[in-house]
Amino acid sequence: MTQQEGERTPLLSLQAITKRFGPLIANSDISLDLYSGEIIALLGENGAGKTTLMNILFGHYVADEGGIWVQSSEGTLEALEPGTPHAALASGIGMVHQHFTLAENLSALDNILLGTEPLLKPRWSRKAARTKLQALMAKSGLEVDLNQQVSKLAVGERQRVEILKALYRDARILVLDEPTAVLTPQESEGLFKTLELLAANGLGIIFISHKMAEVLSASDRVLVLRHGELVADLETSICDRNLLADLMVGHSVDVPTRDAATPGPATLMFRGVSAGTGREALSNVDFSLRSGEILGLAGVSGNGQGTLSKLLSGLEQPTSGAVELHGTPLSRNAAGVIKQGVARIPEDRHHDGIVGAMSVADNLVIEEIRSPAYSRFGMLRFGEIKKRAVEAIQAYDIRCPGPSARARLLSGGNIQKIVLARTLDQEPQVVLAAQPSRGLDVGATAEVHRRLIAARDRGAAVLVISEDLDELLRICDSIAVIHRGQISAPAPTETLDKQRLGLMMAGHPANKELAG
Amino acid sequence: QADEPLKVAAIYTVPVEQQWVGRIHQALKAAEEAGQIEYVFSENTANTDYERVMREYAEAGHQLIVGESFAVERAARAVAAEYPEVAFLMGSSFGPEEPNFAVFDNYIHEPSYLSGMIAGAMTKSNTIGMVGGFAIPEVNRLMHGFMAGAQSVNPDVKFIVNFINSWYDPPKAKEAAYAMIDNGADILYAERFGVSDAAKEKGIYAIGNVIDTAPDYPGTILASAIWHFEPTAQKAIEAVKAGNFKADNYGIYSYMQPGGSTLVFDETIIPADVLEAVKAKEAAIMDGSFTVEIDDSEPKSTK
Amino acid sequence: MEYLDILLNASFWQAAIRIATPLIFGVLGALICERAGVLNLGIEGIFVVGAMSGWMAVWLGASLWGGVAVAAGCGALFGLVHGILTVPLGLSQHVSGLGITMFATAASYYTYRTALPDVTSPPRIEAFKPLDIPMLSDLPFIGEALFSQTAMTFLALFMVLAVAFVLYRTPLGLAIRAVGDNPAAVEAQGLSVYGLRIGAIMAGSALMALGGAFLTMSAFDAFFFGMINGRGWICIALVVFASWRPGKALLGALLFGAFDAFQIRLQNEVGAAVPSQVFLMVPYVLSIIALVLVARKADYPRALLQPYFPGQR
Amino acid sequence: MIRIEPRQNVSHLYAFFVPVLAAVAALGLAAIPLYAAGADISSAYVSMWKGAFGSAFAVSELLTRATPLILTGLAAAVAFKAKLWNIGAEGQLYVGALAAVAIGSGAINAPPAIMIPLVMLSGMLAGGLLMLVPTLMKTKLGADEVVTTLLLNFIILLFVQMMLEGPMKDPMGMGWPQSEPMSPEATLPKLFARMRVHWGLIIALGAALLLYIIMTRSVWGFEMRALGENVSAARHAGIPVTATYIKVGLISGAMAGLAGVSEVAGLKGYLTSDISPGFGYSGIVVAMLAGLSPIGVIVAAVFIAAVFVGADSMSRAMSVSNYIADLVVALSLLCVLISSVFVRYKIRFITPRLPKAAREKEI
Ligand SMILES: Nc1ncnc2c1ncn2[C@@H]1O[C@H](COP(=O)(O)OP(=O)(O)OP(=O)(O)O)[C@@H](O)[C@H]1O
Ligand SMILES: Nc1ncnc2c1ncn2[C@@H]1O[C@H](COP(=O)(O)OP(=O)(O)OP(=O)(O)O)[C@@H](O)[C@H]1O
Ligand SMILES: [Mg+2]
Ligand SMILES: [Mg+2]
Repeated sequence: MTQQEGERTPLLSLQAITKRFGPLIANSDISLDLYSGEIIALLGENGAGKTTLMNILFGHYVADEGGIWVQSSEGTLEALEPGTPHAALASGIGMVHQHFTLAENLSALDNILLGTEPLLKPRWSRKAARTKLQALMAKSGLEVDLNQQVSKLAVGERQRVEILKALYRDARILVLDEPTAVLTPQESEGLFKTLELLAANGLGIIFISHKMAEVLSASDRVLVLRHGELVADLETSICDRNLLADLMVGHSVDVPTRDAATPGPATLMFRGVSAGTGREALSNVDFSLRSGEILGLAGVSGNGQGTLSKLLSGLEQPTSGAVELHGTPLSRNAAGVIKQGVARIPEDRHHDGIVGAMSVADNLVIEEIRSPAYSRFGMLRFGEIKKRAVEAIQAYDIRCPGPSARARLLSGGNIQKIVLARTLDQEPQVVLAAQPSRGLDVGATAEVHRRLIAARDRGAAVLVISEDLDELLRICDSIAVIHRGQISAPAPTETLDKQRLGLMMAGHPANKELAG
Repeated sequence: QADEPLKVAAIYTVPVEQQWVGRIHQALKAAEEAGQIEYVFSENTANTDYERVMREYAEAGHQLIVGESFAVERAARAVAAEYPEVAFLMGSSFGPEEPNFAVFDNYIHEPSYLSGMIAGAMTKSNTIGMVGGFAIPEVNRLMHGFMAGAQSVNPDVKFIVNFINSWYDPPKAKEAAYAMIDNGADILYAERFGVSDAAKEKGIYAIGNVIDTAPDYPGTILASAIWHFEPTAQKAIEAVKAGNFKADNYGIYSYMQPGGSTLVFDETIIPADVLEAVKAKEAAIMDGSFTVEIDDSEPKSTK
Repeated sequence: MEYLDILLNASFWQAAIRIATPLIFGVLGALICERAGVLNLGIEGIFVVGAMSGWMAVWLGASLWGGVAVAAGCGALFGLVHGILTVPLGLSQHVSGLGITMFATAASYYTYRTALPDVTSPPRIEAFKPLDIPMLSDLPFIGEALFSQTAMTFLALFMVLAVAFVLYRTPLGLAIRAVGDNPAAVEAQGLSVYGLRIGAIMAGSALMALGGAFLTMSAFDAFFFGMINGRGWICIALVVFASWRPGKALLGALLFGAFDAFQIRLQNEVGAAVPSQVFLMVPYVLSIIALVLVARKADYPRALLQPYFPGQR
Repeated sequence: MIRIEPRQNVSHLYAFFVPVLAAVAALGLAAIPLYAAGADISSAYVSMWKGAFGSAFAVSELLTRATPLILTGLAAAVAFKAKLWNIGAEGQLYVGALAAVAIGSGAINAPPAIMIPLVMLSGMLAGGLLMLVPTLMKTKLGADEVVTTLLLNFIILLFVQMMLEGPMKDPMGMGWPQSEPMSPEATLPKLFARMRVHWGLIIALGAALLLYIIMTRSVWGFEMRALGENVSAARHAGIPVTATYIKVGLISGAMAGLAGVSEVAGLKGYLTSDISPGFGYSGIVVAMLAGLSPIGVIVAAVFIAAVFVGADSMSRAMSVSNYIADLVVALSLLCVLISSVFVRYKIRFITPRLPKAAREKEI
């Protein structure tokens, strides 16, 4: 291979990649070069093909057309054997997957060391590995308890383990697929500092994100995918929010606006509620939710939000104290809570929100399946169920092949729309929305926000639990902070800003005046 | 035609390794080798399938069908009634049924009684262990015969009885035997494979049953009550060939007198006086002056 | 004898260990498969294969250890079939396992009967003899209980250590544990999910086959139809009881062996008063109770029963 | 490298012929053991066909054998749909049979119109209640049901033997451990004279139809499916988890119990401890071959029964060991199982090729 004068050799070069899933073209003729020291942001709507492209790079998928070249240690480009993560790893590609690829029963250390030694090696000294990792952690600021079992780690810590996995193998090319989707603002900031440091040391980095702010601040170059095609390759310095949104969606996205609230009486009351165990425990919590108001609950995940959601979902009971809805105790099971008019949007929509193997229509009626609207004498009314599904698909613009499509096949945003449609259409009095826009693209996020505001305007009391402070500041009327099982008094959104909330989330008292 | 071989089919609910079935199989094999019959068989036939197999053999033109109808009594009789031209000779605890359903069973309680006399006389600990498969009449019968024989010469003898609930689990039978030895038994009644092995290993005596295993355990097997199906088979084959097969009870051909069962013993181990008593009793059985009582109830430990 | 006397008797423990030996092989085998994420209900049939093929090899003239190797090899072969069906093809592990049990059992029986059409008294081989280890075998109690076993029992005990060592101390073991927990994690680290799983199933099945071989080459010296008698299924139960740990697997197998040995002795003691079936139930009932008490919070391999298709959502 | 990819649209013709081809391939494979035993291969196949379909008698026999398989297949299909791994149909079959003889062998006297439903109900109740134990142990104590149902099979079989040797022993049974016979009023009539196939078949077909309707058209079925596919989403959506598991367990156990009733009241007439040659375990195989569809269970049960009855009959015609029947059934099962992969997925063998040096042009 000849190298032309004056041109740097890229670290990585994808050439004319095309990938089809049946009739769907997930990637169409995509080429990109990544240079040493460069940070590229990959942008696109849900389902645009970002993860697919990175999976091809890492060898999980095999491209139908095109090829990948990686710079070898001699500085020349060499073809990468397709379809094997092993080859990708060997040529210095490290990947942080969109969905964690960690073995939860194993310790963090074991997860990092997995596959780094020849399998048949009889003796294995892990001391050297530990030392190397300690040094890596110190250098990158990615601290984790190496001996802890992964199932006991918080999501942020798991994310760090994922990155350490790549760094431990001395990756020269680092791919991160939505690494900040589950991180707090502080953690995200730390991560990008680390990435800059790594880039300065010569790594080439590609990261995927739906968050404009971090794309604009952390990347050198932005690539935008739309329906599998690469529609833009721009220097970040010439980009702005609107431009990128336009490029991604193909038209401009209007961000929903929130009028001033007209809060009604307190609907939902927590009176001295304690529940849960361990770090997720709530202790003696008092707070109330008023109708016609969106209350945001900010906090680093693992501070009791999970228990709070479970309480409101009827999946857990308080060990002391009481939760009351309009003065009557909240039901102690999910079905009862639904009947009382509580709409719940679960944090993990794949795990708790939908039954993936069932149809879109089934998932739309699952909470009401026993109501006479959808069943009579114990038998399902298929006509009614289908009618309901067609309506909801229309009203919420759920993109799917049809009411009988399996829910699993839908994109995250569309899955979220199923959950919204089935819960919000029952005119709930209370709406619990946990991380409602996590992993969603700008368009889908705007849609979710619009629906929540509409619910408020209808008079519902809305509780939004989120780690995304931009989201909270945009749609909430007031915001409280949860920390170590305690909930602060809510303050009007207008009086708050990101920094202040960030500090409160880290445990600093709210009233402490901030300098600068 | 008398010299044309008779077409005989046998249906067994267990594999032919099961001692009981093995004796039938051997006798029919011998008849086949002697050119008397053509012999086919199905082994390990599930109860559910038994009736079908009977019909298939009957339809296929077999003239004599041998089997065990113990657990499929009703069905077997119904099939037989539908094929009156076919002779059925079935192991059964019930009576024969006109016109073509003859029955037999292995009545070896007599030699069992004699082997019991030997064991009773030779036990030093006065404890005899008995390991059985399942507590079914044919097993119970010979155990009771054995126990009666032992008690007739040694009223102090105690028995430990253990059923392992399987026909084919020699390792388990062996474990049961070991446990009996731990418990003081110095002679074991080997109703199942595995027991004699434990006896041999621990250097004590065993009593054999149905088949002669003495060559496999030289010096261990004191005596065995052997069943011979040959007289039963011969009678039935002759009757069918002669065209006068009737719904008889062939059980008597398993008795000692017609040679359906015998006692074999190792005279190098057994004291002469004991042998003498046994031989006298044998003679009494043969001439009909002594009858061994038949008891089909489940034997229990007496220790 | 009082009940306590039974327990204090060295020969009781000797019996317990002997009864436990095939279970130790089987439960270790099942444990390896399940650690890699695959339930192997073929175990009952693979026991039969091991029992038949090992015995047959020796009967045809191989040495005892040659027979052990043949048994392990045949077990691994059936493991390979189960592996191909459940791993790359991703078929139901329950059905494939039951299918393997049917297939392996029928193939063994058919082979045996076709090779030995006319046996009524199964041929015997010269089986493994209890070892007589100088000094050790003469120790009081322990000598009789432990050091008078056959070589295969020691092989089983050694296997417990070996499996524990491999699982917890080597990169291979780490990979096996990981692939049963989250195959995607294994693939993301450049290892072959198929290779690891199929390899683990083959190794596990080879161990199961040794459990069968013990019955025909050590506990007894001939092959019988039906002689496995549910021992394989017991191992499936014991794995859960053992919370997928080799040490506890040994404990579980020994406990079951002890229940069984105790049951036999109890039947001898009070046999006349109680139906024999009650004693035979004891090990099973106690296993269920033990399961409820011990294994409630077991950290099971999370990917157990779940097929993995690379590149599919 | 093997890649398995879902097929986009599978034609019905293809979905039908692939398993058929697989069954044919399995029979082809059976030639190996037949050859090893020295049998004439072509006449073996002829007699296999005749044994299964060659006469009204053969068909009646295969339906007789299919009857309990349909019921135990349904037991597994219902439970597995909800991911309640009931491996205990064998034990449930036996308690069902035990209950049937307890009620139907003279304890109660009534006309058949009362006796038959009564016997069926008692068998279903016994099977259902037996399955309730592991179900509750799963939901309340977290005990793995694969293990508990498996172990219960051993316990129940011993219990049945105990009853047959003790309180339920037929005093007229000459000491054999068997129950008293079912009274004529409690006996399921035969469908045709001189044939074994009996009303149990109609009951099994009815049960399959009923379960098909329940599983696909009722709220219960909806809830069971949801539970099976995603417990936590089902719970979150307000589906009563414990109650639904209990329903599933009861129905599943009841189906297996009914298989026991059908065998004693329709076929055998009394109970022994060996009425089932593993119907409970075969039911799992039937259910999975059927893709857990109640209607498919009928087809799968008939298929398995036909292969067994045909091969068993062939073994007699060809004088080869009758263990060949189990071998052919196992081979067929494995082949049809493998074929199901080819129906649902494309299997692509990819040889990873390094990308062509297309790049050189560009630089
Ligand atoms: N294994 C697969 N089989 C079938 N379709 C797939 C597969 N993987 C991805 N797709 C489809 O390809 C398209 C691109 O998916 P991809 O996961 O790459 O999107 P993405 O850009 O990463 O979206 P997101 O922002 O939601 O992560 C989607 O329509 C998706 O449904
Ligand atoms: N993820 C899971 N996978 C498999 N089984 C599960 C899972 N989650 C729960 N189960 C089973 O379901 C049982 C019932 O769960 P749980 O008691 O939490 O349900 P519930 O919603 O409280 O039920 P109910 O509506 O009856 O109160 C659990 O004990 C467990 O055996
Ligand atoms: Mg993605
Ligand atoms: Mg509950």
